[in-house]
Amino acid sequence: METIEKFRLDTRDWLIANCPESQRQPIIKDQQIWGGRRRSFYCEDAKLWFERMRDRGWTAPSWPTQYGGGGMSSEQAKILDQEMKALGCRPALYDIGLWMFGPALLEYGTEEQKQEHIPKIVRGEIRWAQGYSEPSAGSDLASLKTRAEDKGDHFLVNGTKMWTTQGDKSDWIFCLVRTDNDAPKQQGISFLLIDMATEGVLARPMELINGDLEFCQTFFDDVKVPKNNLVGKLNEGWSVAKALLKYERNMMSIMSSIVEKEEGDIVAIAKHYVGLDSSGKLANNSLRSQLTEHLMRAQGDALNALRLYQQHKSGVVDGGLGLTLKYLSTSEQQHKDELLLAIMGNRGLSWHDPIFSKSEKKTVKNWAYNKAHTIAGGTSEIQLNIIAKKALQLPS
Amino acid sequence: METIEKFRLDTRDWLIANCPESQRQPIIKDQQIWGGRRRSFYCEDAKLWFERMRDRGWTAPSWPTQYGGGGMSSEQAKILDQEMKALGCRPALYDIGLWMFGPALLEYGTEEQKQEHIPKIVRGEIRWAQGYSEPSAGSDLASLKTRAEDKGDHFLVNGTKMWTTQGDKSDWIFCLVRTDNDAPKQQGISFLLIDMATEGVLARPMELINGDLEFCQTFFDDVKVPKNNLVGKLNEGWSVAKALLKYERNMMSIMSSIVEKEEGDIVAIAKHYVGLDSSGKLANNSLRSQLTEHLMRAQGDALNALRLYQQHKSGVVDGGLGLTLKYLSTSEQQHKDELLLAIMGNRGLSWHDPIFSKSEKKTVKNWAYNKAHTIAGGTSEIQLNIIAKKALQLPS
Amino acid sequence: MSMVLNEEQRLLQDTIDDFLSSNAPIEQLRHLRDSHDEKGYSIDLWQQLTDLGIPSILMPEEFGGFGFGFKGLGAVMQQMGRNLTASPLFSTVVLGASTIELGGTESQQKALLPSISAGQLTLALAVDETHHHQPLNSATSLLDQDGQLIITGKKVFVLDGHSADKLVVVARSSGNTGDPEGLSLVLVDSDAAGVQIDRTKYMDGRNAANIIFNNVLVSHDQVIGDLGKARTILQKVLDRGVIAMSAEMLGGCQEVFDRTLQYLCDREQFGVKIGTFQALQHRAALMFCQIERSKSAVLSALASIDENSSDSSLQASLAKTLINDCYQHVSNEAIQMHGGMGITDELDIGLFLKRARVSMQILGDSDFHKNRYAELNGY
Amino acid sequence: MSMVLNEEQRLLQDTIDDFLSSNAPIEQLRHLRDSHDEKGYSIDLWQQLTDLGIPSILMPEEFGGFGFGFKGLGAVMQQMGRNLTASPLFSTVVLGASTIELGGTESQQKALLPSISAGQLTLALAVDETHHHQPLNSATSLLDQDGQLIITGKKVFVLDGHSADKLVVVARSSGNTGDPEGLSLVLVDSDAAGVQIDRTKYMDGRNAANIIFNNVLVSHDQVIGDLGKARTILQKVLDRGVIAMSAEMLGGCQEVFDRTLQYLCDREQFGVKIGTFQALQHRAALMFCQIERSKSAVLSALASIDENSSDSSLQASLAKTLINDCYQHVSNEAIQMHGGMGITDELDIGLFLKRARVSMQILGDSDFHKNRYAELNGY
Repeated sequence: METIEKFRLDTRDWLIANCPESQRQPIIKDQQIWGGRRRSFYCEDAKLWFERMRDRGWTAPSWPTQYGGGGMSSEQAKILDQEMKALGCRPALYDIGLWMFGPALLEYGTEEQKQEHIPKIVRGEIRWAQGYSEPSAGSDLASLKTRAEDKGDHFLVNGTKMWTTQGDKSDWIFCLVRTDNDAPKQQGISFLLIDMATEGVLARPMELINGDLEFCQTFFDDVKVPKNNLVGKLNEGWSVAKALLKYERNMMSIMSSIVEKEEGDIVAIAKHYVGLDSSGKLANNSLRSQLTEHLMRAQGDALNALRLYQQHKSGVVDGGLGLTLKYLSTSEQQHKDELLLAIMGNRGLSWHDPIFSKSEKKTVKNWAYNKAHTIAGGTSEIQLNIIAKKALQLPS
Repeated sequence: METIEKFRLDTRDWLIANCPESQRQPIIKDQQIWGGRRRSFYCEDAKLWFERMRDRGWTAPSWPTQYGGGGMSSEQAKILDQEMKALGCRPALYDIGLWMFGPALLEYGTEEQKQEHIPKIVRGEIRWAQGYSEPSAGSDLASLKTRAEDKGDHFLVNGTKMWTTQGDKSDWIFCLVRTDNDAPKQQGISFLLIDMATEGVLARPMELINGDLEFCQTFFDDVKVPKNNLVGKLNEGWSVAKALLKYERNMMSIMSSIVEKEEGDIVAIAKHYVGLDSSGKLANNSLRSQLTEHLMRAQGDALNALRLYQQHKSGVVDGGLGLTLKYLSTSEQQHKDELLLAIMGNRGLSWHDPIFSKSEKKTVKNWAYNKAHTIAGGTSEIQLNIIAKKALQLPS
Repeated sequence: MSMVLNEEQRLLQDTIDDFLSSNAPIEQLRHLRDSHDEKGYSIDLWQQLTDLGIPSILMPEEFGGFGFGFKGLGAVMQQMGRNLTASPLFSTVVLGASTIELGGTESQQKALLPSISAGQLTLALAVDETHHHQPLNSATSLLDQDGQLIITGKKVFVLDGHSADKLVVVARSSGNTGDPEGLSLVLVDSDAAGVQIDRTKYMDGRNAANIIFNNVLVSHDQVIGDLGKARTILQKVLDRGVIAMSAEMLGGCQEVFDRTLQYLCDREQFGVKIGTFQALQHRAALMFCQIERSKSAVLSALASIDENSSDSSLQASLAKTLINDCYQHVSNEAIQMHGGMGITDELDIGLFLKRARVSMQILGDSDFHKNRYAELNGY
Repeated sequence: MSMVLNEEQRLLQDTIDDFLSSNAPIEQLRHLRDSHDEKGYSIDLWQQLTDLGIPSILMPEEFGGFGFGFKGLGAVMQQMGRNLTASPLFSTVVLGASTIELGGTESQQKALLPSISAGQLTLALAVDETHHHQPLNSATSLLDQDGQLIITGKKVFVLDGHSADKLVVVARSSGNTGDPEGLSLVLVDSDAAGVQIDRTKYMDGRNAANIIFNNVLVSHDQVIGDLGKARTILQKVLDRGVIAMSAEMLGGCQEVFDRTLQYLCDREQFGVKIGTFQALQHRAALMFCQIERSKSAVLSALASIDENSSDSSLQASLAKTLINDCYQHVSNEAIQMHGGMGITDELDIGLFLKRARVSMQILGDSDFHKNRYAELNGY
């Protein structure tokens, strides 16, 4: 106990001494440091902070030191996280490899693969992307068609991946590819690592309905991939992918905690755009009522999440509750977005022109972007199917 | 044209001379005259009016005179209807036989069957019930199990029918029965007429959730039915039933036009129970908003019906519109009922005790009864299936 | 707010579950309804529940309470909701005893709480004067004439007011209709001179009463708390009532949902179980999501009473609104999914439908609570 | 109200359908958007539409009109909604020309209507002053100084205000904000001294402008109708606008629905067309029901203008509310049913989503129209 307390104090001292003041401000999106070959730093402080953290392996605090990690116990890593949050230190490095692929590779990779890839992730030298979805494989992921043919000394990969987050800024991609066309569809899939600098790989940004370009379509045209880039066994990539899922969920929660929340308090927004009447009520009764309904549902959702947390703590978990959370929260976010537009009227119809404030533009862009919430990560329809089957035991 | 005008004037004169004043008041449910062996008249005037109409065959104005009908052309029958409505004459006789079974028997029955049954319908001597649904055959009517075994000189009927309207007050019942267990399910069904006075028939009223007893469960226990009571060919009852459907729709519209509408104008009701504020708005803003939404949807539904009518008149009918009407109107009625309860608060929670007004009790009873609207006559789910397939051509 | 039950509360829940399903199944409600029972609840059952200590569930230990807390009460109310149990628990204990416990003098508490614990005294709270719940709109007057208090006015839809031994009357000694100040809580014997009680049967088999107070004389020691200063106590009592009723509704809602799921698994049409139809599966899943959300709100509100939280009013309005809307939706869907059988009295589904509508009105419909929630949030 | 088109109107609809799908497909809107086109519509297209006589569609025959009536216009608007066609039709003809036709003197009509018919004059209606439509809240002042009129104030979100040749300005010569009386309609040249126009690009590629009037001098013959008495004309013009916009929205809503149905028939997942999933089938059927209901309201409202019905305002509010809510719902469902592809700009679905939101605000959102409907119904 004493050593843990000492660890906490030492950590705190080091952070205070080493984290520049500018790196202790709330993070904004443009200032996130993502790794990779095209890595850049918007200022000296960010670079300094990144390098100091990297050199201790604290970009990946709980990974083994032999691969460049911090070598901490999970308790220690938690303390580092708490201390960083308490001091307001920004994360030193953002990367899908750090959150999702790295942990899976530590579990499933060969020693050779770990030695090649893990240190580069810790040191922010390689930026990773995920290659799962395809144009014709959305909810039905296992129907993917990108194929890797065994050519003796290498695989020859052909196909198209969708929704490669920042694919044009990434260096390597971990992919699900079909290696057996005749097997039942989940069984002919392998998990393959591909250097995106290889000839025949092209990542083209797709414009979203809100003008953003963060996702790419990634084309593979006769791409030669060394055979030792296979993770796990041939045709058993589906189980690697399933195992990786748990890290994906962690990542989702990290991502949502670092997302900028610019919209602010919706009650304050409503008062600003709609005004109060002489009795202190929101001047538009219908919006007042819609606002209340939203707040109540959102509060109910927050209590749902809290209850699940309490259940886990108490060890008595009832099966169904957890399954409702994604459906409820993503639907409610969309209700909220539509309500924000209604509240803002004509001021909620654009992300162009200086006539609109920064937060107005952001709100409208988010409204459009958040339409993806009920689609990505398992559509609402899939969620309802799962609830019907797993929680309600309805027949199929 | 002249003779038609003359017919109108003669008809009008006759009605004025023969319809007692008391029979020219808006009908209320308890004063409807239903025929049958247990026929009764609540007053002398009603009896007189019934007998005068019956003796001219005007209870069934367009049926052939040889079976006791009025022998009118459809144009003449329409004029009689118009004149009766103009003068406010009550219908002289209510009967499912008159509206639905009779027309079908005239089309599909043998001469012998017509001669036996039609005059008794016209004269209100026999009251008919419908025996289609069964406990396990609801939306899936063709899965009915009541069976009629061929015993040489008669059928032996066993099974249970549901939703026999006023079955305990009816004399004969037209039934769908299974006569071939091995055929595909719609093909082993026959259309059979059964005298409910036969040994082994028992009609037991089922209480509804609003306390009403209008529907019966009808049990058939080794009931012997003469073979000439079969309408149409053996195992071809499904086509008779389908043909009868069109008359059922007519009946539904007759029924809905003679139903008592006691709830009155919902705007007036809202003003009464909720009151107006100083600016003349309904004092409860949320109810005001819900009321508006209901009125708008209801007005949209009314316009839908009008548009369909105009399409039929113009000869350019677009397929889908008509399919939406039942779903929309029955759902909206239920929205309205729930809104009425919300408006009435604690006064909308009972049909007991003199503390509640007649219209309050009626409103609450209707609220409960109208839950059947989205179930009877093709559930809402079936309606949506039909729209998806017929109007939207979605694949199956 | 801890929404998880502790060991004792879980045990209580199981005990009540077993007890009610064997001693007070829905058949009992049907019997009370069809026999036009005078009280509208089974005296035997109330005595058995008393033997189990249920009326003391909220009371301090000095008055025989067990310390199960409000979450314990919530567990009991949920089971009563599942079994559609009619009993004086809500009116007598949640509303009545709470008033005395929170606002009564020591002598009032000693005089009344033990009789309640013993199942020998029933109470009813007479608050509303119109068909919509508006507690501050009380106009029933409380006049002080030379030390003698006189109540005049009319209360409507007083839950269990037809059978209660004593009434807790909200009356106004100053201020105008709508003022939060100037209200008092007064204990009046049901058979006192000038009290006229007309029973009102609801469609769910439960009962209320319209009550006229015609110059009813009461003494100062019948007043609970300070004269004209009932605001805070009344608010707390009503919040307790709202939350306890929400718990009952949650139980009813879950039960009618469970029965519907069972029906979807049993009923065949077109050669398959109707539970295989994806459209029905999704609607069932949507109901489940809504129920879970309402459940969290109800459990949190129950905990807020135990934890003496400052936002109990907010939580009460949240819980009641969510469960009102949820029970309404689920009971309608239950009827629809049961098809024709759902609208017959042979199944119990309609009983839940009717109980849903009655309980939606008790101590405030969704409009009332949404409005209050907005006001408490300052907009 | 006859909701069925006559022979001529049907022919017009078919003609416009053919014309727009070949001359103004959605590609054109993309091009205007991505090239940041100065006008925000294609001048060529407007000239071609002029050649077809579209700007004269509502005009009396003496000014080159064809007598297709408002139902004819509605048919055109629907097709424009289907093709997301940007054009001056709405601002210049439905709002602008209507104002002159309904309220202008003979000399104003002769001076202006022929140029509109010839496609040589564009107009915009400057009415709103805040981000929510509230036409009576105009505070922009119209002062009479010794026979010289002066406009001072600010208008916001003036549709097509960035490109119009002349503005029809709603200004107040008496009364306070909110008064229905005291408003005037004044024609102002866009390049008049003191007029400052700031273009506003909406997310759907269309445009509006914030406009400041800084002591703008106008003469009496620029006033349309009587000074201070614009109420009736303004109301009629706005009702026409509301109904015409509803027709455009109906077209857009039908188009995005049709595309979604097609996708349900084409897209395969889990080895079957996703249109076979009953949950999606029912949601599609629900949308169809809602669209048909909205369509009836829109068609009836269009007819009410042709039939000079006294309840056009009521019908306008009904139509706009139903189609607002319908287009919102259907465009959201369209995105959801298209899955990931729906949120990319590669498909057109998102363009309908954005057009839906912009048009929902034009001349009043659902709250505005529900409130008006209630007021017109006296509660």
